Amino acid sequence: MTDPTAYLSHLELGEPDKTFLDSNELIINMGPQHPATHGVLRVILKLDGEKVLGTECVIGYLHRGVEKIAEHRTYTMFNPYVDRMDYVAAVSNGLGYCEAVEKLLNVQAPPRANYIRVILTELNRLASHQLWLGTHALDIGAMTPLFYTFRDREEILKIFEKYCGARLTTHAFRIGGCLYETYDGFERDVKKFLDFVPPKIDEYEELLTTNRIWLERTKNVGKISAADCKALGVTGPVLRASGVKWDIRKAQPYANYSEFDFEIPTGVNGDTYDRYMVRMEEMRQSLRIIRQAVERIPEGPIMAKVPRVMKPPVGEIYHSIEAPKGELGYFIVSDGSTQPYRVRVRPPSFVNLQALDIMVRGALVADVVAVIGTLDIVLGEVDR
Amino acid sequence: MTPVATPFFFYLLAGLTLVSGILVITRKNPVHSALALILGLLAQAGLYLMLYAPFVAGVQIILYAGGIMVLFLFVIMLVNLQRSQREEQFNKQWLVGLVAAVALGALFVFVYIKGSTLFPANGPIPAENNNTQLVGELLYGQYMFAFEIASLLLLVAIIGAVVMAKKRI
Amino acid sequence: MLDYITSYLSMNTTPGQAGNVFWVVVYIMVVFGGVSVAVMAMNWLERKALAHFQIRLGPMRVGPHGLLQPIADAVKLFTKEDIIPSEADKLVFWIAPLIILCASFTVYIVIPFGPTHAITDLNIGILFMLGVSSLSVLGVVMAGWASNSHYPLIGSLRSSAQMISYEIAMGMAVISAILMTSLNKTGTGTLSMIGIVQAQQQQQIWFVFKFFPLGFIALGIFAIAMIAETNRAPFDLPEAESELTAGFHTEYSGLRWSLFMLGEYAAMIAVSSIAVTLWLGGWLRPFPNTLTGETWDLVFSLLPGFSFLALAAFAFIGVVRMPKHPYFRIQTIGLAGFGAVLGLIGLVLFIPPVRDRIQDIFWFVAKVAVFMYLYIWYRATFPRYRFDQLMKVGWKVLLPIAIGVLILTAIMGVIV
Amino acid sequence: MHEANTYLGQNYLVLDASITAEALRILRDEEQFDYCVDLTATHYPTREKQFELIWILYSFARNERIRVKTMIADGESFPSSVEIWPTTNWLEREVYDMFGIRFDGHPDLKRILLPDGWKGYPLRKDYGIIQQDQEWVQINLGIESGQ
Repeated sequence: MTDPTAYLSHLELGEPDKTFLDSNELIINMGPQHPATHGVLRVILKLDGEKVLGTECVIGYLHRGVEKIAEHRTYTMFNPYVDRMDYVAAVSNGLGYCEAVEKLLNVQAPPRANYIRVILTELNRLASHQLWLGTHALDIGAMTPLFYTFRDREEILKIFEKYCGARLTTHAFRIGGCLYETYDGFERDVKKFLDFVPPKIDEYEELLTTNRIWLERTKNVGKISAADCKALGVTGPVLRASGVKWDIRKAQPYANYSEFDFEIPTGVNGDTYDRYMVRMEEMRQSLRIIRQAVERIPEGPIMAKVPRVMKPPVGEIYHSIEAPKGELGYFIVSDGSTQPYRVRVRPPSFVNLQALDIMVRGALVADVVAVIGTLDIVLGEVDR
Repeated sequence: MTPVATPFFFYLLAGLTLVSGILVITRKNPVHSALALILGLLAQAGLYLMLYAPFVAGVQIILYAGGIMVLFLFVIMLVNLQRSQREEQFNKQWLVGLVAAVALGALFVFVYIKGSTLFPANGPIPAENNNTQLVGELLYGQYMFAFEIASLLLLVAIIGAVVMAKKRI
Repeated sequence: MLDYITSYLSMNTTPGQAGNVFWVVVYIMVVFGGVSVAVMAMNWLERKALAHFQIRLGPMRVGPHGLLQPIADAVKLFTKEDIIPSEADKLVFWIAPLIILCASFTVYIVIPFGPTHAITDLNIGILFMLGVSSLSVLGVVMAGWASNSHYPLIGSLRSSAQMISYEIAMGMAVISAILMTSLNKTGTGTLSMIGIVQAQQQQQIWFVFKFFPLGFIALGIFAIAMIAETNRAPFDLPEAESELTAGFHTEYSGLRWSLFMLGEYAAMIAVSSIAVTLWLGGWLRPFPNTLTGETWDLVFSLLPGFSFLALAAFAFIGVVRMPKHPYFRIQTIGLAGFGAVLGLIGLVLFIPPVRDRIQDIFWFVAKVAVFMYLYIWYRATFPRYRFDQLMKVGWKVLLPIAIGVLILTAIMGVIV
Repeated sequence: MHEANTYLGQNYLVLDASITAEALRILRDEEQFDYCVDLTATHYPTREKQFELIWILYSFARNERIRVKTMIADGESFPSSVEIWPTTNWLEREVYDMFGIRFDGHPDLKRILLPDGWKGYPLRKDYGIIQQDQEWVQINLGIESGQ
């Protein structure tokens, strides 16, 4: 079916056999200190002039051993750690972890908690996409969208700050529900934000969507087919831009996503431009979900009955959610004690990053930057 | 316009040309050689200016220093320098080269001694402001045929270069 | 001696043509100083304007509204440690920024700020400008090669390919403007910068409107090519910071780096001056032939003074709006002083002998400033081209159009 | 096959190591599990076969997940599944990095998150949480200890 050699990404880094006049094969080290690798990613590029012959990613510069730490913390104590993985979408990480442990404990979060969770998670998805858009545009050379997106992301972070006191690594949810009741005016703030942000999204689109240079830089760049996506396990907007209508929020709904009405945007070509369009549309769909949630949010408790000392029964669970970057999964093995026996995080960025090689082969150096941007990786999550 | 310090500038520019010419053939590093060559070409442009030929000087700067030498550097930078530095600087044809250089030098000396009769020094100096115009008229009038032949030759060279460089057309 | 100095003042020509060494030196000093100040002002303006495009404030700390920021930056850069990489080719590394600087400043010899306000008037003026400004590519190539590092090397390769490619389209556009200068009774054109402006005065039309839209297209091509020539966004591939960190000057720091910047901004002003001279009537004020007469002359000659007074008024409005906190006292005084200086300049410009000599320069600078603002605007708006697309635009779009415009201009010149 | 079961609504298979590789291929080709979500391992030092390898599979067509588990002993290697799902390339490297399980036929099996010369496999239970490769730290970072 698929030829595995097509996906290999190791370079023969020995000295190339150079002839006198044909020695323009270059090995370039991009990163770990580089303005466009979104952190400490190191990509070794093999170039023929400007053309990319192959790449190899060297990762692990930000490895903190999160999975090892989990084995030495109780279930509750490990909760804040997951925020530090994908630090631009900390709320999503927390949601996935809490729901996984709730499943192990056989606890259901109360409806009001679920609504709060959905609102905050979707706000976080929006923030993550905004950050992605700004940095991606900056990589391609458009400076200005970065400041516009950061201005609007600020409003989301303000809501987070008012809700739980933290802006980035929020630790907003607890196992069994939410710790904090919404503050006075939470709904008003969210509704104000819902009215505030759609014109801003149009503004980003105005700067980029029909810009000739933007089109030339993104159309047919970093193409990946749906079959390649599935073979490489690529998920999230990248998969959807290749034409696969698959979103865990619809396919295997978690929290109370099944109660909301929203579309899954898809692309056709699977190029950088489609991924851009998919994410832009996803921002609008998130707003739709938030609007429904904030209008229907019920009264009631926000915390389920959870034992003070959590000792889930022996067993294991895999629970995954649709994080802004793709499928974020938690595989937790419990041995009946207060500490998880093994926590495995299935990070979307890590798996998506594998596709970099086949996406940029034969392209130019500038495309590598564009593709790294469009994959939307966060090195905290890749390296854990 | 009255010239200023003419002998001084002449000897300065001539000296620069000579020194850079020597540097071109003695430098081990090809990039240094190319840079010395650029210096020599610029000094020559200065000499043209002193001969009241500003158009030639301008063309010299644009074409040689700005265009051709940049391409030279371009190629040299891509070439494996370590290997070229290992190679011998003077190859086996140095004897022939020496003979040619001596012959050329003899010619120059001969012209210098006898030249005053061959090239009268007091020929009419064309007015400065229509110098460019004269060049144009000569190029497109009297020497039209030679000019067209030269351009054809260049066209052939361009096509040849494309054919050689491009693997698939 | 004094006679020698004053003798020039009565002449109606440039000091270079008059052969007056004293005034040549004075002009060189003035132009060098003026361009350096303009580069600093441009630096401040770019940061400020770019910031306002991007909903930021830009420099605000050093001096009122960050007015002293360029000076602070200069001091910082001059006192920074000068690092030469150990593997670099020291001599070439050392020379490269100087070449760029020399190339971009030498160009100013022939820029006509007014009919007599040029250091000299070469009869190959435009050729000289193009030639010398193309030399700056040597500095870029040398810097990239001498750094002995991959990013600068790729940056300089890109840069040299780009500059050579766009020079051709640029040259074609320039030639079409030069063709227009020959459309007079004698049928002889000129390459002299002053001559080109005078030709526009004679023909009573800026070349941008000549044979509309031919002149306009030629200016467009030149305006695009000049951005590529000076390596500015959206053609800033040689120093694309998201791909090549900083391109050919990655390994440079401190003073040497600032020389690169100085050269870049000086080159930007220089090529904008070419565009203004060739197509926008150089030093000529708007409508020099239709709005004639005493009153119009007076109105236009008063404009420079009024514009400086307007700037002074802006400064004073800023003074009034400054917070009344002791912390801001020095800033307020500084801004008031700045406004006073601007106002004084404006008043000086009202003195009749001064305003007659100066207003040429004012119009020239105003037109160049429009181009400088466009540079900033492009940078705020456009993403960056990719290398192959850049080459495609240069060779497949601009060059054919430029050749077409050239041929059409020639045909029109014969017909009309 | 040892066990086919459902826990908390999630299906899993526990297979013998000898048939697992083949079973994975069958799951992909015949049961349409065309997306390998994750490959990981768990260390049980007390068991005879210390390592449990876990594949989490998903089928787009059936919208269904399944876990495949198998046991292997310390020092044993396992056939690589890169040819079945190319995505397991990095996942297998990570398992090798963290547990020291070798995969036969993997095109480029080397450490991925930890530096190349690192000694020890951190996610094994006998690897302490503050333990580190002192030698590597001293040589490469020039400091006595990374703590």
